[in-house]
Amino acid sequence: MTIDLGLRPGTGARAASFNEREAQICTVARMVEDGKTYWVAGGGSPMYAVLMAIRLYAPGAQYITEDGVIAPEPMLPFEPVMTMVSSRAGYRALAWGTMNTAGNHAQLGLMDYGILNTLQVDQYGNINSTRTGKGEAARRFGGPGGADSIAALCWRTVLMTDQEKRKFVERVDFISSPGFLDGSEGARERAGLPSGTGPFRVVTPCAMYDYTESRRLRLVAIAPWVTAEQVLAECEFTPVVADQLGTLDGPTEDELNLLRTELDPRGQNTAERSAWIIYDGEKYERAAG
Amino acid sequence: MTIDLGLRPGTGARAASFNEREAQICTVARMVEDGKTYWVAGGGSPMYAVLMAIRLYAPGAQYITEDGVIAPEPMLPFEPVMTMVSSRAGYRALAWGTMNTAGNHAQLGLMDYGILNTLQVDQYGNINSTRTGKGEAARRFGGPGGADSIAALCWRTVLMTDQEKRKFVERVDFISSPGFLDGSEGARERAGLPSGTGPFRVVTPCAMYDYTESRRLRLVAIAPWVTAEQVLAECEFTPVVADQLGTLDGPTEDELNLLRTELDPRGQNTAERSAWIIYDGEKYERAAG
Amino acid sequence: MRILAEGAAEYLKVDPDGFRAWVRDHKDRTLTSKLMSARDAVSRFVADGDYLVFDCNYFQRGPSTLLREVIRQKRRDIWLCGKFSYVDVGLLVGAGVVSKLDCGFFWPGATLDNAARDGRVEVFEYSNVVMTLRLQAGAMGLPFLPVRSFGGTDGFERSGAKLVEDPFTGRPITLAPALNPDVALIHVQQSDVYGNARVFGTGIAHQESALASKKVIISAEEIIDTAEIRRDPGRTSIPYYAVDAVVHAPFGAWPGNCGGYYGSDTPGVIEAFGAIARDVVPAYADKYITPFEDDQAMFNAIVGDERLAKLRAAETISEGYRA
Amino acid sequence: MRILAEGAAEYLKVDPDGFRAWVRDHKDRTLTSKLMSARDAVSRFVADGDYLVFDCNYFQRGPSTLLREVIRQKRRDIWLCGKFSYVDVGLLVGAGVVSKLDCGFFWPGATLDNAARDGRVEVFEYSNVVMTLRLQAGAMGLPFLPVRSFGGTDGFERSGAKLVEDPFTGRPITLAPALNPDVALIHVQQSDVYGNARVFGTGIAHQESALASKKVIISAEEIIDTAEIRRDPGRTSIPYYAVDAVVHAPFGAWPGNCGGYYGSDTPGVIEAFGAIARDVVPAYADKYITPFEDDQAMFNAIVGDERLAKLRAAETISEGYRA
Repeated sequence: MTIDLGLRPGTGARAASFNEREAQICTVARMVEDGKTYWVAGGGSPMYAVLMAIRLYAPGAQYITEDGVIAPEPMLPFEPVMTMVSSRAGYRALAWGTMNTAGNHAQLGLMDYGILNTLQVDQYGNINSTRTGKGEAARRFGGPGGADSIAALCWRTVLMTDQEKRKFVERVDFISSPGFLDGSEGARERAGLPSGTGPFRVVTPCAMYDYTESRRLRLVAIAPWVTAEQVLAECEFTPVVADQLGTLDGPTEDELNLLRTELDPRGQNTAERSAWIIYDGEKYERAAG
Repeated sequence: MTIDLGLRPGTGARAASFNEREAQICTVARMVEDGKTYWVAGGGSPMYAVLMAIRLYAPGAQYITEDGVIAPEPMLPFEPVMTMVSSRAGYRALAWGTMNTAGNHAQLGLMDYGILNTLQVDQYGNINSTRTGKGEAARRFGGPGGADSIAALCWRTVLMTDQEKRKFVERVDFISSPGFLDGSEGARERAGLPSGTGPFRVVTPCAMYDYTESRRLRLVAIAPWVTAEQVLAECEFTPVVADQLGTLDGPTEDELNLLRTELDPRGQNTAERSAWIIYDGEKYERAAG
Repeated sequence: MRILAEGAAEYLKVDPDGFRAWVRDHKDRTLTSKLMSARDAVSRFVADGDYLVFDCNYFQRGPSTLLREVIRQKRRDIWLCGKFSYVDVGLLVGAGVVSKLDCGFFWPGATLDNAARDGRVEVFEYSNVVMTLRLQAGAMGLPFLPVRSFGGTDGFERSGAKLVEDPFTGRPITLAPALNPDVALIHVQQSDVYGNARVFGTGIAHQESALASKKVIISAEEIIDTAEIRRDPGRTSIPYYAVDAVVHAPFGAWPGNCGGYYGSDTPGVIEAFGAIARDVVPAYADKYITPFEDDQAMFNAIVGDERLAKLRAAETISEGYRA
Repeated sequence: MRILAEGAAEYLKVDPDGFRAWVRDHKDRTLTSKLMSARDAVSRFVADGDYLVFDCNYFQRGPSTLLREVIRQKRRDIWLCGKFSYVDVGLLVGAGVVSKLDCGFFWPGATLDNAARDGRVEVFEYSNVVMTLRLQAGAMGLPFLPVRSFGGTDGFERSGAKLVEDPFTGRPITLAPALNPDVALIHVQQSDVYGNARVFGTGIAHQESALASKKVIISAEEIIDTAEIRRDPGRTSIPYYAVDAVVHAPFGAWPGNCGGYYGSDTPGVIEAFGAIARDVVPAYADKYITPFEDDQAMFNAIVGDERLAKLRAAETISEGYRA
């Protein structure tokens, strides 16, 4: 039985070349439900994914950011790093509030989805953005920011992260933002979090995961330029694997055109290091280098 | 030893005739401290007293009302009963908020004084505005409104009420807003109220009270047109009486002129039933009728 | 964190997760016009037995048109939030709409005396600020908020509040239960058809009431374009996704005033006072409410254009109102 | 109301009555000009050992001029509120100002890695919203606020939060301790000389920070007349009686942007990132801060009028900004 991934097909011809970050954004954009509310992490891939969806697929999706922008029509592109508390990002919003506005609206159940970048995720969907390693190898990261609230309060949380062994770990070094915690039934409720909320999907540049009924990460789809073995080799632990894996389509020309010319023309987010993929009309292949 | 009542002298010549409600407002106006903040009950005598003070005595006193008007320069006179959420009452304020604004600012300690009308007060300064009597004699009143918050949260609370036996009772029928509760030391703190707050003065049309160190109501001054006996006859219980009673001056022409021509030209508040007083240049006398 | 004391009265059940589920299933996140008549709005969104909150009051930028419609449609067994109210509580009680009342403040009179004495209305005791704080708790999706007032009063005993030992300071602190009304009636100066609403001037708890309530009816003096809302998002007081119905209601606060739009109608104000002072609300309703299909018909028949024009002219203040 | 779990970390003492007493004794209720230079404001109101909150951040309508002044005056042993921050936490840490840090979010880099590893800075773990909620509790005069997030995280263990049994629902609920900082630094678009301040666009917790803090420094792009404040009281974000100093600071958010006034200075932004990415904050300070008497001197010497004019021209959006 194939799992319904909730992915609409992309519009337009398949693109001939793109990088994996672009592919990841397009995949998330195709998941966005029309007429639903999104609390998107301020800037980067989550915001580009929602903006792409609104333009191409889900014109009635609305988003807020943690500075209390409600349903803007942003003036694109953003100035570098200026994705919140900025006049372009908040342009033609329906309302302007503050961080407590965003927190309260999500706490009330008004936010259907949260979309987040994360540094590290574990088998129960817990998120680390605080610190990794110990002693000389210790690295300090910036903390949860708005992610703790997004992951706790939105009805469904979509994570975006890279498909790398150090990012898919059995147990995160630090739970900055909650997934299913220890994975036991009712663990979130026992921690005071609202019932019915929690992790929904993880999307990497080449794979998609959902969660089993016992709240464990499950690989459900992969990009055509990778094998399941390649993906699983980039997990520190072995996640559950769906009986039948779906296939993630590559980006379309329409999507890439929008992303490259309007959303992120400076390549702030999408030009960063990630593999390039070539599509020859029949198959996808990862380019050398 | 005379108690310092904190009353400034009135400016201008003593008025030749006035009613007791007017006298009460002028007395409270003379108590207003310059440069302090007042949360005034919305409308009626407390507001007129503060407005008079700002015009004549304490130009730097500021007031808020429970709808979140901060430091207005109201357009006078008000329309009948329109003393809150009205454009004249909130005119040229420094900020507009809501009821929770007023509550929060007082809860933070930003309000030096509260001034309140009350239906009934007892020996510990507790306030009843909820109900009196039982059975067929039961009367239902409107509840505390903003008075509970004013009496709990402002540093000092000034009450305005009539000098009537049914209003000065040993124990109020219902504590709508807190005075010193049962009068025991720390009773307010044990009830969760902020420390250092509480009843400060009660001003009637012909008398003024403060509180003893053991938190009991004490008569400290009377108007020249009444005797202490007359005042005490209008208390259900016998309050503490100061060793030496001060004298409350009658209104001045300046005060009455302001009150009658600008603050309350329609006599909404000040023309109500209350005794008329005549001053012949030497002594005050209560007029017949 | 010991419970030191608690009120003994009934209070609307506190259920933040249940409210969240309602919000998930019923609050429309799409930009769909919610414009409808007062009649349709009240018919669809105010049910017998509902807990009802209205913001401001019958005289002060309150939803007077909507309140009259509730009386016109003969709603019954309403549990009413009586904070910062005026004659409205008396009008609704006198019209037989109300069976329970959370009291912050209302204008008293024979209507209330008689209803309380006869046991027709059960009254629970709070204060204005405690009620708006309860709404704030509801609007934050929380089960309660702490408050530094209310403790020690007799109202506390007849409320749903609790006095607990604060686990941070060890000192007593009052907790007020969250309030998530079934329905909120709110009058504003401007709204778009989706319910992005602007309140000018001060207010009581319009934003809290809208976010805290399951069903929200906005009445507005003016319906404005969404493009105008987007031109000045800092002016939006209530976001569309909290709102279920938008009613275009010019003079919707009559006989009260509406800042920047019109002054109050003094004869109309006095007449409403008189109705509850003398417990003759049915006669008031027979004059102003029940014979008419809607408020527009009432204005045409009883108030008249000339008087309404005078009320507009009486409002000489515009600074800070309208955009 | 049992305590089910509690964080084990140090947190700023919760003392609502103590804060009230400070407010009573120190917050000036008179309309007295508080206009002064950034140097005087920081000199008078920021002390070694203070708990310091700044709102927004070094790039996004934040008090960048005031933050530079704090570094210039070599404050030490500051306990910093690091919510919705960016490079500012790194700049202050790298300049030796900070000894403790409540983390919501900051931009990481070698400066923070090294400081954390060497134990020069002790970090307590929260989230952005939990920190703004702590400020809201402080701004409401309360000891704590409940919150539906944060429970179950490892941050909770390293915080001052508590998980208790909600006495209204019987279910677990997190309580976040109130935060009343010693000093708040807030940049706004407009203020009068008394501190009636207007923020346009979105914000983080400017109002909460101002009301919650013992000492408040406002820097403003424009000083406007109080008459203008009174013409539109709905635009006032922060009331004067919460404010201790008002600094006229054009380009006070540089190199960040300030909605309606100027865009961000990309080279200036990148340079600040670079300073903390490579742990060379002293060099950054030697270029932009320490050699100069104040920011005006720095702008004259390093940035120049032409570049500033370009930043102004780059801000083409005015709708919703300015009055």
